[in-house]
Amino acid sequence: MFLSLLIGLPILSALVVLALPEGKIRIFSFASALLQFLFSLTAFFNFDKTTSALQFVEHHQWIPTFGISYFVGLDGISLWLVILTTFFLPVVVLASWNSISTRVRLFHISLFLLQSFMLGTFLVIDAILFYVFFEASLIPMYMLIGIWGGPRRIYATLKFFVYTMTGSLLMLVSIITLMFMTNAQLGAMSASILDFYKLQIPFVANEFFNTQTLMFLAFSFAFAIKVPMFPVHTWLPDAHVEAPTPGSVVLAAIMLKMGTYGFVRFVIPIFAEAAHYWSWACMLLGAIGIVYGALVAMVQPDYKKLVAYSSVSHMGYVMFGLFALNSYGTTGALYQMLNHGISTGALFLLVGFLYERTHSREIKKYGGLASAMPIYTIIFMIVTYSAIAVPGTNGFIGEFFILMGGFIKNKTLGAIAIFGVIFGACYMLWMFKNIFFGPAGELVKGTEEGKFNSVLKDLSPREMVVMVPLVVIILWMGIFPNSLLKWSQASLEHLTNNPFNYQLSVAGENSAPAVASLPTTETLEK
Amino acid sequence: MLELFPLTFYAISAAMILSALGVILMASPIFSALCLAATMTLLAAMFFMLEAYFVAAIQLTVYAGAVVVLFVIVLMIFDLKKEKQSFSGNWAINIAKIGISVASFLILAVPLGYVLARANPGWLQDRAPVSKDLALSLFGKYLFTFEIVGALLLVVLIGSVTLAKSKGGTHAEHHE
Amino acid sequence: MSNEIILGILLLSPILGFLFNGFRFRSQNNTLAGTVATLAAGVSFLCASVLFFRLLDLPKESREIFVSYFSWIEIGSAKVSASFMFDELSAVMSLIVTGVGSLIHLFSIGYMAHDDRPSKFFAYLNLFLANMLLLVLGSNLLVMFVGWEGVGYCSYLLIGFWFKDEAKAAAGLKAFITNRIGDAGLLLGMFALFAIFGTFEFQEINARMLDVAGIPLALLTAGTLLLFVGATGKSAQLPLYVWLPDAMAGPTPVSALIHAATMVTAGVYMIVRLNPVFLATPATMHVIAIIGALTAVMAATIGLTQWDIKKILAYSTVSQLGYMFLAVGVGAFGAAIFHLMTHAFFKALMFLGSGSVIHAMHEEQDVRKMGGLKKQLPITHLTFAMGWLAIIGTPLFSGFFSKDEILWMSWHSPRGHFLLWLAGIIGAGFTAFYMTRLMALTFWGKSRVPKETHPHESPAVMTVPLIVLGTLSVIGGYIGVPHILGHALHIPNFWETWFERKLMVVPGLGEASAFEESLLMLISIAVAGAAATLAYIFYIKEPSKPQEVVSKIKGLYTLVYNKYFVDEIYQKFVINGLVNLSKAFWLYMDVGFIDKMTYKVSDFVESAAGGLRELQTGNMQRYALYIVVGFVALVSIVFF
Amino acid sequence: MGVYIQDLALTIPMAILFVFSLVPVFTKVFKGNLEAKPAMTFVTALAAVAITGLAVASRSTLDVVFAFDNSITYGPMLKLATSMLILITMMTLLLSYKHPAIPRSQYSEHVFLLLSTVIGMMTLMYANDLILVFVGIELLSLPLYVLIGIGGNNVLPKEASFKYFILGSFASAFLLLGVAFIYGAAQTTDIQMIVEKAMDMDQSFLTIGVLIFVIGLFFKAGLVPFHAWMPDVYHGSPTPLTAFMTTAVKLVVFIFLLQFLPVLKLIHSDALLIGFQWIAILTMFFGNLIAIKQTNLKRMLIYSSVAHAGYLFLGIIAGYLDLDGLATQGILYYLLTYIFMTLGAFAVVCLYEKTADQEVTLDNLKGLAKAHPGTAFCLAVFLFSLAGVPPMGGFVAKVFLFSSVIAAQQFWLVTWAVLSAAISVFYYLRPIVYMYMREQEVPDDFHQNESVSTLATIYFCAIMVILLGVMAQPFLSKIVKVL
Amino acid sequence: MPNIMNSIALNHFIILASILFCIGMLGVLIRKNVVVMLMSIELMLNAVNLIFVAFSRYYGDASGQVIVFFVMAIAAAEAAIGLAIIMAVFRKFRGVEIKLFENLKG
Repeated sequence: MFLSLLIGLPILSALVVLALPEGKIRIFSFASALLQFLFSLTAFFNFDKTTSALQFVEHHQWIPTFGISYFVGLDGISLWLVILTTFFLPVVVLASWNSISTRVRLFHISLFLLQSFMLGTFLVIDAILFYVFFEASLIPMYMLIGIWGGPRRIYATLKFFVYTMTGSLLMLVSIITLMFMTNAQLGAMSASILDFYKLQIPFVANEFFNTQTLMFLAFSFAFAIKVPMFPVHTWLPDAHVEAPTPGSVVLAAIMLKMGTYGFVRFVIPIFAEAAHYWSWACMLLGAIGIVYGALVAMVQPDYKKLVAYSSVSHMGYVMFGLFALNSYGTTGALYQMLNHGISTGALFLLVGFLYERTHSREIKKYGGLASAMPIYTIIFMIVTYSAIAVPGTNGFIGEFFILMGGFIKNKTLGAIAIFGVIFGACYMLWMFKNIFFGPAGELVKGTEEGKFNSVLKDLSPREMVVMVPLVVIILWMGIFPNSLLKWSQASLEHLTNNPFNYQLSVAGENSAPAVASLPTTETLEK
Repeated sequence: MLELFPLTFYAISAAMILSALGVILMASPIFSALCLAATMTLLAAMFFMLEAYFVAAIQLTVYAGAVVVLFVIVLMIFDLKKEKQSFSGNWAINIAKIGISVASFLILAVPLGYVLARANPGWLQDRAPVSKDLALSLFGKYLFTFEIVGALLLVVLIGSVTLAKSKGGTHAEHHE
Repeated sequence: MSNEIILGILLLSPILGFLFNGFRFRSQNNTLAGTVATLAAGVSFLCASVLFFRLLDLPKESREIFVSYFSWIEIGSAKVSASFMFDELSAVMSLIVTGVGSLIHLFSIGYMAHDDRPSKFFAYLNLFLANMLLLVLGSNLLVMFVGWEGVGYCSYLLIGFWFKDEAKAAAGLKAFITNRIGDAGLLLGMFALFAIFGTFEFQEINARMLDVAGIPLALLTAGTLLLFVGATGKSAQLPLYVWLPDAMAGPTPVSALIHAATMVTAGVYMIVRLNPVFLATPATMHVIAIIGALTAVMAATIGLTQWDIKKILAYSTVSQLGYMFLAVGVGAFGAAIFHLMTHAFFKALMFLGSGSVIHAMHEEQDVRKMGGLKKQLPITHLTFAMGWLAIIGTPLFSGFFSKDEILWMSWHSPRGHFLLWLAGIIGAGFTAFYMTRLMALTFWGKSRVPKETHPHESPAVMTVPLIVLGTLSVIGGYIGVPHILGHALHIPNFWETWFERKLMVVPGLGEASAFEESLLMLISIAVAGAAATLAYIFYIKEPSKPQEVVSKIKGLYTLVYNKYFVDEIYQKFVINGLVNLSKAFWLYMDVGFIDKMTYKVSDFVESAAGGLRELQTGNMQRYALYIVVGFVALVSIVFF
Repeated sequence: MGVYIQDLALTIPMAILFVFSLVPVFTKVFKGNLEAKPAMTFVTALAAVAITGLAVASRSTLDVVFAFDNSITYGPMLKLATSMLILITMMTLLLSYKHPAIPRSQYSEHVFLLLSTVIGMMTLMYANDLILVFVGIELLSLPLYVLIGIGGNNVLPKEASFKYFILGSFASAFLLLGVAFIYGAAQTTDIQMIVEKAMDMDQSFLTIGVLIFVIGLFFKAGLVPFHAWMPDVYHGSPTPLTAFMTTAVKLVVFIFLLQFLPVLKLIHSDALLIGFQWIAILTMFFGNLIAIKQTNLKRMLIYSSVAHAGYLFLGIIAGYLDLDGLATQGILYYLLTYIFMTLGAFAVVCLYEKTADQEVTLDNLKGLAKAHPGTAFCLAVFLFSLAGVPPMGGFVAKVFLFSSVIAAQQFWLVTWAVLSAAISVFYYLRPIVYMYMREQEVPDDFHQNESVSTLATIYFCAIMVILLGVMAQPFLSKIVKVL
Repeated sequence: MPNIMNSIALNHFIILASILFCIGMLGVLIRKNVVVMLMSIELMLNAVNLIFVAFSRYYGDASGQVIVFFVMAIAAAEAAIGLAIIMAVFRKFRGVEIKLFENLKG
């Protein structure tokens, strides 16, 4: 029941919000979100970190005719993503306290629904249901951007929706094809990923048009858009710039992870041969994403857009690490997913706080903010350090191992990707310098003279409550990464140690996999 | 008699094609209607030749009689003058339309003509169905269809009346 | 107390100081902040000393204190602990860091007395100290890297301490990013080492190098070269030295601590730490030696022409760091560390001295507006002079011993070369010249001080560190007296025995010839003396002479005065190039191509929709035509 | 041969419907051409449909049976289809009651004609005889021509009616020509018999007959290029009728196509497959592309229904490739979902038509989410479902339908299908943008008419669409059972 | 009466019917006057009738003629409804030219 409750509680909260009087919505939402977060933390009490098997499994038939079931489970890979998701809900509710003033009810309902769908995406083991959650999460996000967004929100939101939806349609076709393959190979139709892992999917190296490669591409395309990987990243800056702060935060912190999670959960284990064969291409795109995102971020005049492009760069790291296909890269990538969630989430929050005060996103207009808002500056600094992977912050652990894994896998690409370290520092610190340092800029001066209708007050207690946990987490994750990694270790090692015969079992069920040891390496040799 | 058949057939065919062309080419709708009557009458003759006497009779009464008369009446209500231009569209489109019609004729006739020329002669029956067979079929095998057609006629009856009484028209007239 | 606890205090004390001052960063109580920070640094120094003496007590074979606090990261076979190693090398380094550091903290209390954010300054200073300790004490590459980057961002913060000045903030940015370029190389080097050795632990790597069989030398060479790239960034070598002169924008104690005594020597430390690895890759060693020699000479030439007191010292630092790398490159690791130490003493001293001068001159840094300060600032002058004597290699002063060792080794070592020695000698000559010039312009001669400025000697908090460092600059060299002198005077070379176990010797190093050594020593003394005399003549006796010389070699002078236009070249070709490239990426790739493709697709869809819509004319005969066309098409497809 | 009582029993629902449908008209006649209270007529009609539904439901059907000398057939699948048809009729009645475009003075005739159409549809579905197909289609169409013609004062319904009539007759001439050829080839018009006698028939003669015959059906289904009438006619019709036609006509045509599959399969031709693929692809793209350009919500939905016919046709192709079970299952589920989402969407249009000739444009939807959150939400549900976004029913339906195509190894076809679905997202989102994201611009003159029945239909459809998405299995089991 | 089929092959009838059908079709496609279009449709139906009757004779099977019977009934019904619609339309549009009916498009 635990996981179902995790998915169900937000929906329940949404229903309650529907009935509450306008004035009590925020309080209730915050309380509910906080409770959900605490509730999700109880996973740690029962989670067995020694096994790679799925835990807290619930398996109910949904559409048995097609072998589609409500099948949820938690393992070391999804555990932290789930916690990340539940963690951000109270943060976002709190952060939106003042900034969202219209249609509060609809806003919170959207948030809760989004929460539920995102959790579903991370928790379900059934491919069709995964697709359901994966796509359904677009709707509330679409609303969040479209209703509470900036002036070009409709353009951005359409781009976002159409891009991501288009990308995933071919994945649906592939999923259905896989389901028929289970029918042919395992004797019964099933949409469970566990059964997909058992499949023998024909693969021919050196040939483009073969079943596995095509399906690999279909899946990869869907997830690559979500990640977003170069060159299908252009929806992201637009969406981020136009999205309201809570939308940006959730989009960056969690939704993008759905793409990379898809790679870990689906692409790499199911299409192992193709993933290994094409890993160079994915790594190359990842590396290009890293460098390209950083370079483009460097010349952005709009700080939110800059942060958005930094997302492209950071998610490039994740892709780069994942397709290194060794334990360093994979673990680093998982860690980087969390890092990116925390630090980019924090960046968007900070950027949002600033925007609320000044209503301007032009870097040029700032300058000398450090003396006006010192605490804000300090927090921004720490988050910046996290974003540029200074050791001692979480970013370092992720980036270091990603780059190491990548370098070990492919020296040339590793050398390309390393430029991200340099350019990353360039754009972040360049922005930092121009906003906070130097003589007081147009906005700071103007505010001091009372020219603009804005108040450059330092962070309010509410905002401090939002930011301090994030800062603590940034430092904690940088200094004690093992405290997080040990929970995922078994799962990740299982993933990297069994590249061609990855199987996942369900905790408590000691039944051997139905098709135990398929001679998978033979297909490679063919 | 045997050699009369082809002669009659071709004569009637030619006349039918001509009168059919008349339907669509005559500038005045009234003449079109008359050509239609002629075609139908000729068709009745053709039915007659095919020993479908009952159908031929109905063809004469229902089609050549009632339906055409209906058309003529409607045309007279409209009181249409001879149209300056009987055909719609520009000549290019009309050429295309004629072309496509010829093409449809070809794709209908060519394979069929070829196929039926070598149709199984064993199938050819000497005995033509007579009215009794017709009646047996109509009230046997086609009973349900017959009922539905009956219902359809009722529906058409009520439908026509409804249309005629439809307020929309009078309303508009009132305005004008 | 156990070693763990002492080492823990050693590391944590500055962090606590940082937290104390950091959380009350708004406070303007300079004395409190300074005292706490200095105490924190002092406690660290105390702990380092205690550990040092404990180390002395240990038998020579196992002279090493290894402490592992917790397992930091475990991924696959990469198991990294937060572990620290207090051995011969890190003992020396941590003593320098905490010792000089404490003195500079003390000095800062006086120097920052009038600043409005002293707490913040001391917090940063303590944080820097903590990171520097991580750097020198870490037992593996990763912990070292934490410190490595940590000192980088502290340096960034301190350079840009007066952030309201655009140029100062920009200097910080420049420092950080230049360092990052080096760090990227360092990272790759670490990856390469990990790929070879499967570990980040210094001990294990060095132990593994005892037998080079089975080690891919090509990758190792690449790895060491990349590590050296990291060192060039941090230690301001060609071609990444550009940040250091700009870094003088920070408060002067910072320049003394970070940009002279400690942080910039991290590259030297790292290479010495991994000396067995570097020794196994002669190609890298050659590169290091050449880069070091070139840097030494080039920076010295620039130093000849500068007018800003701190800039002169900065180029001097770059040059001296070049010497250290020259030493490392020829395999004289001991000499490198020796020079590192003496340099820390005298350069910190000179920076602090310059700080005292600047303080006295009310933030004036141009030496042309000084002169004759000897009278007003007697203590500063005296101590500064000690540093001057040390750096130009006056015999029996500390710099003499260390520099001579380097020059000797660059001649004598099998990895050395005549040209390297020559470069060293030329550099030494330049050094003597510009340092004497600095002395002459600042302290001697006639006063050019503007009337409204009334220089006065600094308070005791500032002069005491000067005196201590001055003393060290004088005597610091005696722990490593050269062989010929040592033999003659029966002074044991402590330095060599201390490092015997740690530092490998260049294979094929021959017996030293006493004659050769003393000859070379004499040459270097002669050159330095001549250069110093020349400078004295130029700037005291005949102040018009420099002008004449300059007018004779105008082109060359302009080139050197403008620092060989390196900054401009970087700006034009690297930075502008990158910015333009990025803009091109953004405007032509993202907006102009990818987005445009998307729009092209959507436009195509729209126009296709529009075109198809035209088919719905509303004319029912047209619709009937479609039916017929469809009929003809369908039947034709099937039949033909 | 002969007529048995069992045969008559099969037709009881039709008879009930026919008799009941006559009641209001006859009442009117007996009252001296005085229109009864619409409420009375409405209740009578609802009762008629309900009783018919009961009659259908009460008859347990386990096997496929034939009656009237193989004229008609009936079986579990048809029972399900009939139930769906009755549901549509019920909802149409709810929509048309009080709708301004439905003439109050001729409401009894309206009801009669509507129910006659339903009888025609049932005839079409049950038909096992090709001539009955023709008759059924005529009985389906003729009342519709009239129904459209009497809706509203505007010129548009007249024009729509007339266009429908001309083109419909034109197409049924084709259909009849096909029947004639099939008759010529098979000497019978009985579908069963045709399949049985397939061996000794002339293949090409049969082929051309079947092709021409299905063109007539494609016309009704609105497949490109036989679709062109559809947007105009449906646009001009009163919206409740549009809702009825887009759902019911598609339903019966596709059900009949399923029944007709055995005959289609007699033609073993790759070329035919290619032709069908082209039709499917063209239909999907045509519908989805033109819909992008629409600013009138109703017309946009009509084009979307064209596209959906294309999706449904994919199922027919899968069936043609011998995957009858999966195809039937997919088509039935798709139809079931399609009915609710399309009808629901049109119901929302109905709700905002205050006068007979009012057009609901996208601009009119501005700020709807604030004014009428419930309706706006329902419309959003319908549109998301039509776009195939989970967790709505439209998504699950697409999964089922595409499965059959994938099982038939038609990967490229399904790729085109999803591509066109991607295009469709673009326009389905637009009304939502208008409702939720554009500021309200005083739609004072634009508020919903107070039709409780329409509102009820909307909510019912929305609930069903969501249910079909999240609780698919009960429905699917029902469908699997009838295969 | 002797069997006509013995002297005139079946395909002659079919081709004749095809010609008539296509002429009717052409009429629908090109005529401006909607009443004539309606007549053309009647022509098409009649052509089909000819096919039915021909086959009916050929096979000696009554169903062909029964079908013709139905078709005639329906054609008449269609004509009736069609003319009623045309009347209604005429009242509204004041004309029966095809060009008038292009309000609905796009």
